[in-house]
Amino acid sequence: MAYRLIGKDFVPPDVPGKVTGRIKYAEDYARDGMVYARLLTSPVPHGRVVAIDASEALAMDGVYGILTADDVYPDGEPQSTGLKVLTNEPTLMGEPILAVAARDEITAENAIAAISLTIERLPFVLDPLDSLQEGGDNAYNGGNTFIFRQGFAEEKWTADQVASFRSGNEPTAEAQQSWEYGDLEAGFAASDFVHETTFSTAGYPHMSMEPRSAMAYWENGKCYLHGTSQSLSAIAEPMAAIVGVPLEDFVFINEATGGGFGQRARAGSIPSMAIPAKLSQKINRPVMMRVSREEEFTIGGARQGLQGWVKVGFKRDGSMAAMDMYCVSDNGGKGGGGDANSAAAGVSALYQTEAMRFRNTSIGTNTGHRGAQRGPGENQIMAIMAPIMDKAAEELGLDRLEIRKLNAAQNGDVSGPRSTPFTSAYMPEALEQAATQFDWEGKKGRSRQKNGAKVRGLGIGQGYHNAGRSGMDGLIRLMPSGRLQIHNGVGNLGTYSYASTSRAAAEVLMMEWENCDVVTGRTDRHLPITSPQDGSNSIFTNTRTCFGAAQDLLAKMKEIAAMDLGGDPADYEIDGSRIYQVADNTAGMTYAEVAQRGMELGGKFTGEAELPEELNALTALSVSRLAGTGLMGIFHDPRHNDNPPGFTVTFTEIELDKETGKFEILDMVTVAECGTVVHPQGLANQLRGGAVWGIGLSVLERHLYDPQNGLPASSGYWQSKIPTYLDTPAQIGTGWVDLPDPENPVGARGIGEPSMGAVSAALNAAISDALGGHLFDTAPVTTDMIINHIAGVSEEATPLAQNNFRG
Amino acid sequence: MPATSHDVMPDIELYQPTDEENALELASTLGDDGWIVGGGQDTYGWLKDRNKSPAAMIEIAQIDAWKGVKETADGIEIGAVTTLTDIANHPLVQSKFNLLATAAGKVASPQIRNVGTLGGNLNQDARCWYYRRGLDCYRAGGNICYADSPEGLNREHAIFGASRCVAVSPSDTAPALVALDATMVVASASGERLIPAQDFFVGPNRDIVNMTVLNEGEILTAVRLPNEWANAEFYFEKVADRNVWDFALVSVAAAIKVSAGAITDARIVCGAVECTPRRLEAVENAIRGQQRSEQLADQVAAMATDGARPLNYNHFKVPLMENLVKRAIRG
Amino acid sequence: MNPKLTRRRFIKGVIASGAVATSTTIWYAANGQARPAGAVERMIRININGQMRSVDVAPQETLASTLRYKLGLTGTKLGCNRGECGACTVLVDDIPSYACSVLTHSVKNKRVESVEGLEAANGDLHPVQQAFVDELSPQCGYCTPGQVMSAVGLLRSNPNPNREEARQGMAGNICRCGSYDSYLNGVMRAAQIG
Amino acid sequence: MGEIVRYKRDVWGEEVILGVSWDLLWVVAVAVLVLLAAHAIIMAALANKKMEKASSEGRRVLRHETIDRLFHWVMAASILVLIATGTAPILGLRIAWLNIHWIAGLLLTFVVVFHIIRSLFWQDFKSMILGPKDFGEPFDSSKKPGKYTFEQKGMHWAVTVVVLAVIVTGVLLFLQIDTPFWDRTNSMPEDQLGLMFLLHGLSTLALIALAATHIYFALRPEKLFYTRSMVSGWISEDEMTANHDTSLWSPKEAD
Repeated sequence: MAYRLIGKDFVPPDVPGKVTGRIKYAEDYARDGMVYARLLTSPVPHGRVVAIDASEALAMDGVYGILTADDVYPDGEPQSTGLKVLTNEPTLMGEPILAVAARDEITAENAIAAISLTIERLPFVLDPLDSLQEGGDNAYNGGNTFIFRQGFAEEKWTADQVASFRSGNEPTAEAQQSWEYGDLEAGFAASDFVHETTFSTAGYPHMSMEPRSAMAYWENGKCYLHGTSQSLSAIAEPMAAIVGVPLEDFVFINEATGGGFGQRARAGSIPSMAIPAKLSQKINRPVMMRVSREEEFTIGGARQGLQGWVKVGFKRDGSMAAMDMYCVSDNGGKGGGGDANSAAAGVSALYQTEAMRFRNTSIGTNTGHRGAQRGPGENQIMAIMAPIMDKAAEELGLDRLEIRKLNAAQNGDVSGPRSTPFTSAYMPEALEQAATQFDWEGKKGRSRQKNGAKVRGLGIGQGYHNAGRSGMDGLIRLMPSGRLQIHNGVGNLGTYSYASTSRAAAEVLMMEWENCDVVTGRTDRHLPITSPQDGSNSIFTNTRTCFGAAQDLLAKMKEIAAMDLGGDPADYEIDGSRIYQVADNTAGMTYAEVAQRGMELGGKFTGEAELPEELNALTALSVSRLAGTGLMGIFHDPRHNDNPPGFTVTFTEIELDKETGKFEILDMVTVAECGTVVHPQGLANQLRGGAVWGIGLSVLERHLYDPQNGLPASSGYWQSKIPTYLDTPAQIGTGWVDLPDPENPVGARGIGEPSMGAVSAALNAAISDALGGHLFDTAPVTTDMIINHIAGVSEEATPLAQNNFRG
Repeated sequence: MPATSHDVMPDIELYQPTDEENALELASTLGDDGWIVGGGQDTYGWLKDRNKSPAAMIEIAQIDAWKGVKETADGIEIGAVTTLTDIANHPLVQSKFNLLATAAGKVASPQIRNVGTLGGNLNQDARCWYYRRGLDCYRAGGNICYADSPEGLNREHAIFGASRCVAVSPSDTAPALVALDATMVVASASGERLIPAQDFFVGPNRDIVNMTVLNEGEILTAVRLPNEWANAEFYFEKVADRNVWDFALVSVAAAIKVSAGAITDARIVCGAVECTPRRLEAVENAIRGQQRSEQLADQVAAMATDGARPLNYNHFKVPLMENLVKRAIRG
Repeated sequence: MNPKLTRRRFIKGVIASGAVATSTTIWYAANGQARPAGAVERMIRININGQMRSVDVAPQETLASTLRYKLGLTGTKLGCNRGECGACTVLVDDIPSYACSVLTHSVKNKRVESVEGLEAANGDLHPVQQAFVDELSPQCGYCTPGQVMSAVGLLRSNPNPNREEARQGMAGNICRCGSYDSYLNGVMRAAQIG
Repeated sequence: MGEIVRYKRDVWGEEVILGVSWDLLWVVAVAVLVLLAAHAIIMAALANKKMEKASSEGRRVLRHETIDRLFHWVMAASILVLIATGTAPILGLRIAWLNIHWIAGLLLTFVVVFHIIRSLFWQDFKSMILGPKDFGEPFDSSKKPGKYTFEQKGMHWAVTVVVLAVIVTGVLLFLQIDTPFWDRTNSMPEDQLGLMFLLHGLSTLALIALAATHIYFALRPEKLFYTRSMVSGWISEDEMTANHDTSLWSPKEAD
């Protein structure tokens, strides 16, 4: 289908502000009388605050007040996992205990230093298996695991069970969570190649560039909070609840967010923003709380680390007949994360496994709080699976591309525990296109070619993530000026989907983009509930809502035109910001005229009556506040069918230096299969950015906690090894299949997350290839591991385990 | 302090002397209360964290006499506050002592090289994360090492010369200067002394809280490179996790004189394996007089790690160091 | 081992260190010595984006603090405040430097340029800025001002870099979104325009 | 001047003992110097009233066997080396002291163990026992000691206690460093470690004081014959009868 806007590049409205530094992040705001807050955080990985003596600090010149957990939770802290605003029961080192406000940051830090904190130290644990073992310590006060709707519980294995798992065997204990489909035993019986191994992947921090700084002030009983998030609107109601203010008295301001990557999608994962709000309320001054990089690390969360056992069987023809997977997931100090389940479902989707069993037990540790991070689960497991696929191909005498094509998801395929069909799937096409773009046929002969100390490795990776939230709302207004105001609360992380999905509305109304405004940035601009920009959801979900709202508006326009100019609404067509009769295009009205007429008519045309049922609370509030200000298109998105996937394929060639353990990425091509392309430049950015993230997961990024005392060791950019310009290719090839998906009105699906998984998979496969097919069964594979492998050195202790064991 | 993340520069006095006498006088008067700042790239983190608390900074970067590269009778002299970028790009350094130019160009990141000075790079403190976190370890004047224990995170630590403290020399330029047989010019209010580069750095067995032999009130003002090693065949390589910012896991700097294919003299030095740059005299002796070849490199590489004592997580440094020495000899 | 710990005593040490300037003064007085002369004056004039600005700067203040909090130039971002990310990159006499790791007093006799100083008087974007728009180089945008300044600095010293030179020159800037490739496209385009 | 104990923060910020305050080194040095100087002055003032010095000529009796003299001097040397190497870094001397220190410490430990065994089974242990009646000795010029004077016994037992304390704490600290015999584990809790350092430091200070006092008296003219006996083994019969009660100590003749 030929679109005017969909699939075309454009300049998103916030880009000039980004290159000039004019766009404002939370920390860039200032307010008269503003004071500065700093945090006192837990000095222990697990403890209980016994006493706080702040008298000396409060007596200091320029100190305005203190906020403690007792102020935030007068009736006691909630007894559950999850980050708290402030706490007296820290379960991770660096958890905020109190905040002090002062005239400047130095004074605030001096005041923090003058506070006497008495804290009872409790036993801590850093490895889920240590906690799982009988007699092991528990990370939480009520146990070592938290079961939804039941509360804290204790999960223990015998010492033999833990030891057996540690030495590489299938865990024998009953899992907390499991699902299964197909006949697993028959699958393995029918397999000609079976591979069984334990594996581990690192959890590591999000490390968004913008720390979660926030500024708040109160005016006329209303709380204005400048913060950072992946969503303006979805976050508003829960954030208002955390601050303790009615939704209608809460304004959230967030023009731009300096990175989220899954960790800022929900209010519950950024409750620290409530600290300046509460403190401001208490001391009656605007409060800026700048969060340091180290604090961003400790409260900013991390990907879940997985440690597991997997057994995969392949038939002679290469098809994956059976897969059995058992994970022990690290829930960190504050719970959170469902990575293992997504990992298993991802394998099912990507490799079309005929029979599958998944088991998982989630255990807390006193390490960073866990939550979604770009392709949670899928991206870790693909890095483990890709070298195994290559091993299977080698054992069965198949081409590495062929074995992947054979197992690839296509239209009509299903996946996961409930055999959910895909809305559409074109993985074979993606593989083919990427192979052509990369020149697999021409290059595959270079695999394991030596040149002095250097050796070539080639890798093919595949990525998958499913995305497709429903139940969100669309809200647009045609103004008397003829301009279209598209209200979008998606959050502005830099994917530009807030703008590119808004273009679906302009597309429906056949409007010039120059005549459209995206209304976003603060909730008092009256936003509908839209999907947060997370889980690769925004493209699929928000094009549906924008499209739906535009259709509602179009229907209203036709109704008005028919009312004024005669005939039936169906007799009218639009173009050039005009609505006119199909039969006689001189009989028509400009958009400005229709909008003016709509405003005269009022009622349902201007959002004053006949609103769609089931509108979300915030949308309803926004509509009520906007009522009468323009011709309004309103839409509530019903549930869609099936599972909209995002698929990616990456081919890469590396040259690994066997003397230094370092390698260079010579070529990298990523192709996306994400339905119709909405915004090519944005998509290319997602593929490139995903590649950088994939490289981080595959070989660099880490999460270090000192086993002796629970201190976090990777709390900055340096120690957490965020990839740089020189660790990533100077050029990354991109491409896309561009076939429409039937469940989306413009045919589009999301892609942000799988763009990473394919790269981590391809890179791990390429390293394995360069090393003659060696399987590390872990991610990341770091320089020292490669050197040790080549030199035949084994470390006395387990290699650095990123607070996970490595089997 | 481990508990709370400090992040702003605390109140500290600043002196910006513009002439040598004034700087040396300040250094002498302030003694331990003064902190000599070149480019400050290793300083401000300490201060922001409040893990080191001098009363005053003495910024010497504006002293022209200690800046720049000049030719001398028997080599070149580089002022200690010359930036690493200026050294990496300087034609004289590039043409005669390219080893140093290469090493300087591998430090941290472009912006750090733009501001960071040679003196700062040589005098920078250990990068052991326990120490940087502000823990009271041996190096901080305490009585324990957190890194060298069965569970300690010591992947980046020493395989040689540990004495209680297992931190390594983080500098990229230091091994190059030792390989070039440089002389350090150290000034104080009471005069000047010259120290061979090799003796400038000090291990924990002799001084556990300082990484150089500089005394209170002394300032490294210049480095002299003798023509003796000008235009020798040079080899520098640094292996780090990331190719920007990161400190070496192991680095090698070698100056080798070759005549008709035979090695007439050599100085080979490794970084990040010991608290000081580690000169490999046994290897140098073994290759002197030999034909420079792959076989020779393979024969002598194991000597480089003779006596290495790896910790739990840094066994990889042994083969890595041998490989780098091999490459240096192979050329 | 006593499970209760009090931070009282070492905290005293911290306060002492926090108020260290004062205590030194007292020390010198008590020892009958003159405090060394030559400590910096707080009021300085500094050339920012071509304008001489008078500003009260504490001795230990970083350039990033002065720009953001004293002069309201919030385009310079603090990503780590440790010289580990590059978001605060500014030009000092055309040389890219981390504003978080440079003292304001160290640059008072130099030209400081931040991202706010790049646009032409008529509002036209600088070629680097325009190229970054055209290539959609930024994603979240938080590192962008730093990337812009590094690119401007690079192109001033090397107006026609090849892609590898551009990559080396930009290397001191982290982009967590991973937009490196797009920024390099921008730098190469700007070099053509420039 | 400061406190006796230095504190530090452990990893969690809890205050724990770091060790002794080395300011005390100066306190001890000054105190010992003042006391000994005072003693020297008083002795000089009383010099003319003093009785004549016994002659070193004539028959010689054996006071210390060769093996014991050897023990004494090995112990003395190791203690001096230990004090020198232990205080060098405190005084700011940059030497590689630790290996010498623990080797000397091991030597000291061995000879002390040797001496304990020998003294228990082969020597006249009774001669060194400090009983209540010994305390009257300094105040009653008619009372003469057996083999060892009250002062010598006092010094011996003071040194015994202090050296044993130094050795026990030293050995525990020895376990905290890498040696050719083992790799350290760094497993001692930080507060206990600090306590060991404190006790090692305090006993070191005491040992310095005792060693200085001991050397001072060994060099005093009226005691020099004891020192000679520690070198050559004998004292003269005159010296014996002038200073000792031969009913309590009847040594055999020297060779």
